[in-house]
Formats: sequence, structure tokens, C-alpha cells
Amino acid sequence: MFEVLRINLCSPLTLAFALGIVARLVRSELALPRDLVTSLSIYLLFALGLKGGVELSHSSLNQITGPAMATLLLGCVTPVTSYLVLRKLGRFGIADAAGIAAHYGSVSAVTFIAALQFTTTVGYPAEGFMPTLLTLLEIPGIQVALAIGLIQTARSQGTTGENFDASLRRSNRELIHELLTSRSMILLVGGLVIGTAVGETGWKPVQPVFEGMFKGLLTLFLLEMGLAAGSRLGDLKKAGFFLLGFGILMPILHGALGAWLGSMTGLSVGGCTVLATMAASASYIAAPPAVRMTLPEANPTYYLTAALAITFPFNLMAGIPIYFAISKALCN
Amino acid sequence: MFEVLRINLCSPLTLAFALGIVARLVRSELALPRDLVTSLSIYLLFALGLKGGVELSHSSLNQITGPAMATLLLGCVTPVTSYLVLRKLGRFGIADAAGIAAHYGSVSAVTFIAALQFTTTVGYPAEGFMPTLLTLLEIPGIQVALAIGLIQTARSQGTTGENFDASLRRSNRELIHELLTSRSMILLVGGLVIGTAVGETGWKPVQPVFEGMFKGLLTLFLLEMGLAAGSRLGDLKKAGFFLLGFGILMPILHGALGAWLGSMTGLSVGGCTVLATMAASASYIAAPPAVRMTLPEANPTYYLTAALAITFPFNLMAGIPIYFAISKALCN
Amino acid sequence: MFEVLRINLCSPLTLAFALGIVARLVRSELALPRDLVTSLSIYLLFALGLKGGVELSHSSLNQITGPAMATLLLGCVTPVTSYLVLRKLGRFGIADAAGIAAHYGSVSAVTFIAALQFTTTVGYPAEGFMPTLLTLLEIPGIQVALAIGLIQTARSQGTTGENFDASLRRSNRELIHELLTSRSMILLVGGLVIGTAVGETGWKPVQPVFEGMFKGLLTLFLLEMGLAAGSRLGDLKKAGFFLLGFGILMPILHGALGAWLGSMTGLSVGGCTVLATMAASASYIAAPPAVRMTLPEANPTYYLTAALAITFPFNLMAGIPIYFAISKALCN
Amino acid sequence: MKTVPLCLLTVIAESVLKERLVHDLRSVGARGYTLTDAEGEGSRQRRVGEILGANIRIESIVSPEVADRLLQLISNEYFDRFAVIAYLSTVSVIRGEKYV
Amino acid sequence: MKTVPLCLLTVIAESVLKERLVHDLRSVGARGYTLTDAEGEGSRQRRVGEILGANIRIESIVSPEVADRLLQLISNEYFDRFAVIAYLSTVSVIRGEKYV
Amino acid sequence: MKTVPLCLLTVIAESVLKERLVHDLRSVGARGYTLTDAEGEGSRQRRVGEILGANIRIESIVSPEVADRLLQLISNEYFDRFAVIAYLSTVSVIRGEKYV
Ligand SMILES: Nc1ncnc2c1ncn2[C@@H]1O[C@H](COP(=O)(O)O)[C@@H](O)[C@H]1O
Ligand SMILES: Nc1ncnc2c1ncn2[C@@H]1O[C@H](COP(=O)(O)O)[C@@H](O)[C@H]1O
Ligand SMILES: Nc1ncnc2c1ncn2[C@@H]1O[C@H](COP(=O)(O)O)[C@@H](O)[C@H]1O
Ligand code: NA
Ligand code: NA
Ligand code: NA
Repeated sequence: MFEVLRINLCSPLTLAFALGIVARLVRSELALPRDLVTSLSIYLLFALGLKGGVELSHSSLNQITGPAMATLLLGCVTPVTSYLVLRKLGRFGIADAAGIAAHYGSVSAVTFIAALQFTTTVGYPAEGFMPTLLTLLEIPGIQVALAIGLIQTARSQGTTGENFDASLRRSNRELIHELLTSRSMILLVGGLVIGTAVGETGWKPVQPVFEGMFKGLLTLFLLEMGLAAGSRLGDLKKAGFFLLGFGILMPILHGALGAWLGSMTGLSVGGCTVLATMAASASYIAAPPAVRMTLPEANPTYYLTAALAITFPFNLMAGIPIYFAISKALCN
Repeated sequence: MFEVLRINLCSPLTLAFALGIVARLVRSELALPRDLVTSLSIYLLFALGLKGGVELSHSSLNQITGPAMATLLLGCVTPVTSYLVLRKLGRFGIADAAGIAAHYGSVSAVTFIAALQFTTTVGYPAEGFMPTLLTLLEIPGIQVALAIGLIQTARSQGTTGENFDASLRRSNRELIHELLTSRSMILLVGGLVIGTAVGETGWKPVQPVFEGMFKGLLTLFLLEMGLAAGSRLGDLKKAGFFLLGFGILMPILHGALGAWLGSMTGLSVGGCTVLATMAASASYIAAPPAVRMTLPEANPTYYLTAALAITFPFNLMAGIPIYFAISKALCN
Repeated sequence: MFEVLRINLCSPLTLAFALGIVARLVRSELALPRDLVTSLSIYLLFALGLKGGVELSHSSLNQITGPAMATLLLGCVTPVTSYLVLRKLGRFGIADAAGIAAHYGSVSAVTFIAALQFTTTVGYPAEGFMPTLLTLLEIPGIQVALAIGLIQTARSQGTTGENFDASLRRSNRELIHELLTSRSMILLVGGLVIGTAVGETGWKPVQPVFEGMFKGLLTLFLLEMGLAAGSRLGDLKKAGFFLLGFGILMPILHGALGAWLGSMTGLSVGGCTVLATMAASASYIAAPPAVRMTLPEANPTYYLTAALAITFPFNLMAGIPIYFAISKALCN
Repeated sequence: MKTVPLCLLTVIAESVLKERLVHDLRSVGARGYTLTDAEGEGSRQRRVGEILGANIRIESIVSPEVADRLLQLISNEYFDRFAVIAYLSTVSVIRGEKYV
Repeated sequence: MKTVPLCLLTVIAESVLKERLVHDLRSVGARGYTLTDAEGEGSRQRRVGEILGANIRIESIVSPEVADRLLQLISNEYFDRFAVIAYLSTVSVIRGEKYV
Repeated sequence: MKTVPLCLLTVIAESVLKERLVHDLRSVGARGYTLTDAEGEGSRQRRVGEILGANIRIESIVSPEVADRLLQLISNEYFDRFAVIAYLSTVSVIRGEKYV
């Protein structure tokens, strides 16, 4: 276990993230150009999709059905558990609770990638179709949480009935369109389809870019994530102790649930670890703008700090090995 | 033939282009940062030049003279045929006809690259000096078409004589300077010279970037091209049926002419295919700003839609295999 | 010697720099997007640090102590010699002399990299810990020169005493903080630490990006340097003959000093060459903003032209081989 | 040259609002707009901006009536819950009919 | 502080015109200008911009005479055939002599 | 809508001054600012900008008193030695109390 932790902590990925945090702590002017960050995230998502697609072409539909169901179930359960814990135990308001829940119901692609890398490094590579599951988990969690938020707000204000229903449905349609056609969905799903279509032969000539450069560019991206997380550290105090605990314990709970569902549906140890990580991770790309637009009353400090400055580093440094240990225990 | 079409359609290049179009059709917010697009096109042109230069260092002047003459001839003929067809058959105005003709007289570097890739894939690699021909074809076609446009406009307005001559010559001088020192010329020609000078030894250490990464980054660029073409699709209706036919048939005509001239001057099947593709392709990098500045009366919707949303995808998906078939027939 | 010069001149690096200058001379519109340039320099510094760190993990502290002392000494001596020569021989004002001296007291990372590449190419690779020395030399030279400038200005204006001391100390504290936390320091030092920590195993997966792509991307960066230097060429006349001579002779002097100190402290021929190059090079990334803020009276035309349009190309094309020849003579 | 006075409305807002604001402009009758990227700080503290991109700055030349409708709309819909400011100034344009 | 009123001329144009407009500014007597990248929509539909980069926004502080000459020039040379708008406002500057 | 007139101060400066100017704004009492990237040319020739990035353009809505203090400060500290211009105009805002 300690060896596993050491491997995880001493990778360029984790250390680049730490470097970003340190740079912010010493108030360095270091900043990656915004266009570089956007370009890196476009690259990572597309490469992830392509690679996943190529490997998907070796998988049978049979293998996927179970894990896919498990993933969708996670997408419905995790936002609800998050919301309830935040409301009942954390005494957060409706909007804030729903906003944070939307983040924890969705998934962080970088954490997902880190888990993929980790399982490969420790010799338990995950199934090839994991990126397909990623696309399945990205959206429903946001949806469910925002719907809860809108409905509860309306109820608490007494505006129910037909009018509200119609407006809810309309804003929901817009939101679903936005999420389905979001950058990450297009690149992931598009990459998956292209990867499946071209197979190994078509993949060969683009492999140097989309596989060879992957870890290096991911390292740069984690540097940026570290910078972003570092500039959120000051907000930890405003977020309070409850959110700190929530950002660590909730992922462990969701991770255990994910690992269990994974093992039930026949995933390997690596696959379980990755599914657990997906369940445990909190989105900070897709969820924030959706929450900002739909529940503007929710305070961004809470959800961004929790997702980016608490849960992301926790998962990166300790979470993934924990989910791996749980998965190993469950699969034997 | 069908196998060849399949290979062409199932490459990551073509599919990335298609993904871009689909993203626009579903109104996705996906957009590549402008600086990334500029960087990619700088990279592609420079890499193309370097690679071409290294291979040029193995070629003899002897081999090149014939094909170079053929290329220059194409640069004079294709804008004239385009202009005449647009005026006489299409009933376009002077400015619009000349503006479109400038695009079809010049050449699209990405289509050129796609043809290079294609001929290599099907086992008929083109001569190493093709990028040299590319630089020869880029400018004269634009020049000829714009000159026609300016002269015809002047004639139709009755402003001939010395004054006009002087002003035409002045604006022509500016234009030639602009085209000769344009980004693509500097990068292509500069790359060619550097590549020739450094040869294989100097090429080795930069090969991972300028060759290894080429196809992968080209895939990303085609994603952007797809996005651009996709957002032009709505303009197809405004462009009208004539332009649709023109954008498909004119390239086939020019392609056949190119293939024939290539085979006359001793190019291999691959070389003929690439020369044919150059003749058939329409510029959408160098030509648009030149036309916009010189013939502002020409409607950009026409020339951009024709070059980008009709001829480019046609060449990418069906044109290149057709020119290959023609070349094969002519060379045997 | 001539063979060595030829190798140096015929590398893609030097030629890309030349291409940039030519592009400016023919007034081409070619420009690399600013974000690309920033991204490239972030990449180069971080890769340099990482690579250096991995190699540092094989070095003993013992080996480094001597060369580190030599480097710090160079950081104190070179700004003073530069300042004195500029004041006494060049008759520059206090601010201008100190401003230029700050540039020559610091170091140019790209020149450093070019020297590393050169020594490897000619078969005399430098020690693995050279990037560590780079970080040691970057700051003190700027510091020393600016302190001279501030003190001399104050003295010449008669504002001495406690007040001045306090304000000098305050602005010095700010400056040191700024330099220590500057982008290049964070990336270099951060990279060194990460590289040392992860060692060869952690380096492997990121090597394709941080080593494989290095020379190619450096070539692109040198294209940009050429563009920047090219647009400074017009200022050569304003800078005057003295600065032209200074920009060539001072580096040779500093280079010889560096080579001698290197050979005294046990560096190999390659190591001496690189240390000499560091001493000889002039900063144009870290120094300019520091000088601009601290000594706004200094004319940027002087220091930028000298560092970028005189000394940088001189070192790139002729300086490095000269320092190599000196080092070879001294080490035998 | 003969010029007409018109209103120049400037809106500075967090960038998630881009599509919505452009839509609003059109809906109240603005005939065009110009948009630049910006960053900034205001009375409210650092916001969602960091990851989502910073602010946008929208300028639109409109008639006084349209300007008023826009200010009304922005102050009703956005001021409380989003980081938005808006201000008006007077500019002189040629071809006044282009903007109304 | 003592300030003098001067004209601030703002031109928004498709970006192919950048060099020409800067040249025109200089030629009619402007002593400086500031340029930012922008995007936008106007009464004319989407233009060549897409591939060529979008709009530019040029600001120049000038005397009323220079402003008038510029408006005249822009309206003669560009308004019909290019996507360009221009407008004037009044600003107060220190060191008024710097701009005229 | 009911609006109040306030001062809009615009500062265009070489980009090394970014942090210092933002600090100055805050110190004399500005409650917010908006910043965009810009390039430009003025009466002084090409500057350090080339490598260090070009200009910045800072806008701040302030009360007349704050505007005056800022102009004073900028003209004392920067005008001689740095590439900086500053100008004032009048704008109408809603929620006037937000800015003073
Ligand atoms: N006084 C001001 N002057 C100029 N811009 C401002 C001012 N106050 C706020 N802003 C801009 O408006 C945005 C939103 O402000 P706020 O709603 O106060 O957070 C800020 O990010 C600034 O870009
Ligand atoms: N009413 C307006 N307000 C602000 N900007 C405008 C307006 N109309 C046009 N523009 C800008 O001017 C450019 C050219 O407009 P047009 O010539 O109408 O296509 C547009 O792309 C906008 O950036
Ligand atoms: N007349 C002007 N109109 C608009 N901007 C100007 C003007 N003069 C100077 N500037 C801007 O202010 C910066 C500094 O000007 P200067 O101090 O004259 O070099 C320039 O780079 C321009 O961006
Ligand atoms: Na989750
Ligand atoms: Na052609
Ligand atoms: Na030095």
C-alpha cells in the first residue's frame, strides 16, 4: 500500500500539480496562457476519446452493458446523496446544496485519466471501454442535481403548477442541449466514434501525437490545475470545515459504492478502480458553467473550492490508491 | 477503387473534418482557440517545407524543370477557365467571377497534404519536390484572376488609359509583395531552403516534431476546418446550385488537366495525383484576404462557401481518389 | 574549427533564427501568436529543468560545489565589468549603463540550450547539472547591476542617508521576490526538483514530450527570436558603433573568464563551454522587465538591441564555437 | 461631417453570460454589437471566472429608447445575481439610420 | 487637474483593414492610436472574418479637425464596401499638446 | 431608468505597469476596474513592449474626486518615464452608489 502511494506521489503528474500550488503560494506570476489551457484540454479529451475508441473496437457489447448500467445508476445516486448530506448535515441552502451536488454527481476527466494511468502503472490495466463510461457519467449527475435545485426552490417559494412545469421543462431542454453539445461531449464521443471506425491501422499514424504526447501534455495541464487550485486555497477558510470533510469523505463513500457496483458487474480490479474514481471525482469543467447559469444564487466559492481545491487533490494523491485497495479487496 | 475510397473515408483526417461539421450542425459551442489554429497552420506549413527541403536535396534540377513549367502553366490557365465559366455560364458579375477564380487558380495546402498522405498510403508516393511546386502554384493564380477583375472592371467603367495603368501597376506591386511575403510563402520557402541546407543529419533531431507529430496535428487542424466548413453550410443555399456544380465539376476538369500535364512532364502516378489535386483545389488561406482587399465588391459568401464548404470536402472525400484513378490511367 | 562552425551554422536552429530575420527584412506579416511564444518558452524552461533534474539525480554534491561557486562569482563580476566598460569607455549615463549591465550579468536560456546542443553534437557533452548552474546565474547579475544603478543615481542626486537606504531596501525586497518567483525560476527550479524526485522511471513516460519534442519546438522558438531580433535591426544605428563592439567583445571576454573558471573548478570541456556561454550571454526575458520597472530612465532601445540583435545572434553563430575552442585549449 | 448623437451602451459581465446578453441585445432592438475579452475586479469578490474565462465587454450603439429598455432588462435580470455592470455615454455617428 | 477636451474617434472594422486604417490615421494627422481585437455583428451579415480573424477596434485621440478628416475619409473609402463603423465622443485629457 | 453621471477614467499603458496601476487605482479609492489587452503607437517610439507584451487598457468608473486624484498620481509618477496616456469621459450608470 505504501509502495503504491509512493508511486502515485512521485509521478510527474502529481508533482506538477504540487508545483502549481507552490507557485501560487509564493505569489509567482507564473500563468499558462488561456489558449494553451483550452488547447490542452481539447487535446486531452479528443485523445482520450480516440484511444478509447480504438480499444472499444476490441470489446463486445456484452461486456459493456453491465458496467454501463452501473455507471448510469451512479449518475442518479451520487447527486442525491450529496444533496441530502449537504442539506441535512451541512445545513446548506437549497441552491448551494444543489450546486455542489451537481459537481459531485458528474465526473472529472483529469482525475479519470490519472486513475487510468495509475492502474496501468501498478499492473492492473482497466478495460478498454472505460472512456465510454466516462461519457455516460458526465451529464446525468449535473441534470439530476439541477432539477432537484430548481424543483426545491420552486416548492419553497410556492410557485408550483403548470407554469413552473413548463418553464422548468424549457430551461431543462436548453440545459440538456448545452450539455450534450458541450465541448467535452463532442470531443469525447466524436473521438470514440472516430477511434472505433479507424481501428488500429488508422490509429497508427496519429499515435505519436495522441498517445506518445499524452502523459507529457497531461503533466502541463496538471501544472495549470495546480495553479487554479492554489489560488482557491485562500477560500478554504470561507468554505469551512464541513466542506473540507465533505470533500474528502463523500468521495470515499462514492468511491466504495462505485467499486462495489463495478465488481458486481464484472469489471476487473483496474476497471473497478477507475469506475470508483469516476464516482468519487467532482467535475470542474462541465458543472461550473451549468450551475452558474441555472442556479445563479449558489455561491461559486463553495462549489469551486470543494471540487478543485479539496476533492481533486485528495483523489489525485490519496483517493485513487484507496479506491484501488477497495477494488482489490472486493474483487478477490 | 472502392477500397481506395474506403481507405480515404476511414482515415482520422476525413473523420475529424466530419466531426467538425457535425459539431456545427448540432450547434455545439466547440471552438478551437484562434491562436491554436494559427499555430497549427504555421507548424503545418513549416513542417511541409522542411520535409520537402530534405527530400529536395536528393532531387536533380533536371527532374523538376518540366513539372515546374507545368505548374506555372496551371497557374495561368485555371483562373482563366474558372473566370470564363463563372461569367458565361454562371452569369456572375465581374468582381464575383474574378474573386472566385482567384481561389480556384491558387491552391489549398491542406488538400495538398491530404493528397501526399493518400498517395503514400496507397503505395504510390509522390516525388520529393512536390512542396516546391506548391510554392510555385500559390501565387500566380491569384494574380491572374485579380488582374482580370481589375482590368475588366476598369473597362466596364470606361476608366482606361494611363491613369488606370499606373494605379493598376501600383496596387499590383503591393499585392505581389504581400503575396510573396505572406506567412505561407515565408514558411514554405523558408522551410524548403532550411531543409535543403541541413539535409538528413540536421533533420534527424527535429524529425520527431516535424514528421512524427505531423498527422496527429493535421487531424486537429481538420477538425477546425470542419468547424469552419460547417458554419458555411447554411450559406450553401445563398450560393445556389450553379456554384455547387462549379465547386465539384471545375476541380475534376482542372484535376484532369493537372494529371495530364503531370504525366506529360514525367511525374510518377503519385506525383500526377498530387499535381492534379493542386490544380483542382481552391485556396482559402491566401486568396480570401487578397480578394477582399483588391475586389471588395466581390461577395465573400460566394468565394468562401465554394472553396471551403464545397470544393474542399469534395476533394478530401472523393476528389483525390478520382485524380488518382485518372493519373493511373494516364501514366500506363 | 571550420567544420565546427559549419555544423553550427547549418543546424535548423540557426537557420530558423535567420529565417525570422529575413522575414522581417522583407517586411513579411509573419508573426507567431503571442500565446504560442509564451507556451513555447514555458515548455522549454520546464523541459530543461526536468531533464536537468533527472540527470542531477546521478550527480554528487561534491562535483557541483566548485562550479556553483564559479557561477555565483560570474554573477557578481560580469555586471560590474559591463557597467564599468559602458560608463568609462562608452560614456553611457548611469541608468543606461546599469540597465545594459543587468542584461549581461544575467543569462539567456536559449543561448544556454544552444550551447548544450552544440557540445553534444561535437561529442563533448556537458555535465548533467548545468541547468542547476543556470538557475544560479539568472538572478544575481540583474540584482548587482540594478543596485549599482540605484546607488549611483542616488549618490549623483545627493539623496543618501537613512531614507534612501530604506527605500532602496524596500524596492530591492520587491525585486528579489519578483525575480525569485518569476516564471522562469519557478519552471526551472520546479522542473529540477521534480526531475530529481521522479528519476529515470518517472521520466520515461513524459520523455517523448519533454525530450523528443525539444529540438523541434526550440526551432520554432528560434524562428520567433529571429523575428524579434529582425525588428530590432533598424535600431542598430541608434545603438551606435560602441554598443555593436560591446555586444561582441564583452561576451568573448566574459566567455573566456567563464571557461577559465570552469576549467579551474574541474568542469569537462563541454561543461566549460556551456559555463562560458552562460557568462557570455545576455538575458532578454528576465532582465528587460526588471530594468524597465527599476530604472525607467534607461533607454530600452539600448539594452534590447544589444542583447537581442547583437549578442544573441553573435553567440548563436560564432560565440559558442569560440568558447568551445577556448575551453578545449584550457582543459588540455 | 454631419453626425447624429446616439447612445453607446457598454456592458461588462462574466463571460458565461455571453450568449444570453447577445440574445437580449437583439431582442430589445439593438442592430449590432462589438465584443471584446476583458478581465476585472469589482465590488463582489473573485468569481466563477477563473476556470470559465473571465469577463466580456459588449458595446452597442443604440437609440435612447433601446438603451433604456436594455438597462431595465439588465438591471432586472442580472444585477442581483451575476457580476455585471452597464453604463451609457453619448457618441456622434454618421449614418445614424444604421443603428436604429 | 487641468484638462482639455479632445475628440476620441473609435473605428470598428473587419481585420483585413488593419494596416490600411493605421496608415490612414497617420496620414490625416493622428499622433497615436490604440488597437484591440474584437468580434461583433452588425447590419451586414457574417463576413470574411471567420477565417481571416474577426474585427479590430481602433481608438485615437485627435483634434476636432483631424477627427472630421478621418470620418470623411472613412466614409468615402470604406463604408460602402467594407464592414466598418466609426463614432466620435468627447474626452478630457491632460497634456493636450501631445495629441494635436 | 434613473441614472447618475460619473467619471470613466481610461488609462492606456505599457504592460509592465499592470500590477502597479491596479494597485494605484485601489489606493486612491476606485471600487473596481476592467482591463483589456491592447497594442498601439504614440508619440514616443516603439518600446520595451515587443518582448514583454504590448499595452494594457484599464477602465474605471469613479467619482470626480477619485478621478482627479488618479490623474494627478498618474501624471506625477508615470507620464515622464513610461508610455502612458489617460483620459476622462462622463458616463451614466445605474446604482451609482456601487462606484463611489
Ligand atoms: N468601478 C468599476 N469600473 C470599471 N469596471 C468595473 C467597476 N466595477 C466593476 N467593474 C467590472 O465589472 C465586473 C463585475 O463587477 P462586480 O459585479 O462588482 O463584481 C468586474 O469584474 C469589472 O470588470
Ligand atoms: N450598433 C452597433 N453597435 C456596436 N457595434 C456595431 C454596431 N453595428 C455594427 N457594429 C460593429 O461594426 C462591425 C461592422 O458592422 P457592419 O458593417 O454593420 O457589418 C460589426 O461586426 C460590429 O463589430
Ligand atoms: N493619440 C492617441 N490616441 C490613442 N491612443 C494613444 C494616443 N497616443 C498614445 N496612445 C496610446 O498610448 C500608448 C503610449 O503612448 P506614448 O506614451 O505616446 O508612447 C501608445 O502605445 C498608444 O496605445
Ligand atoms: Na462523481
Ligand atoms: Na487550384
Ligand atoms: Na551573462
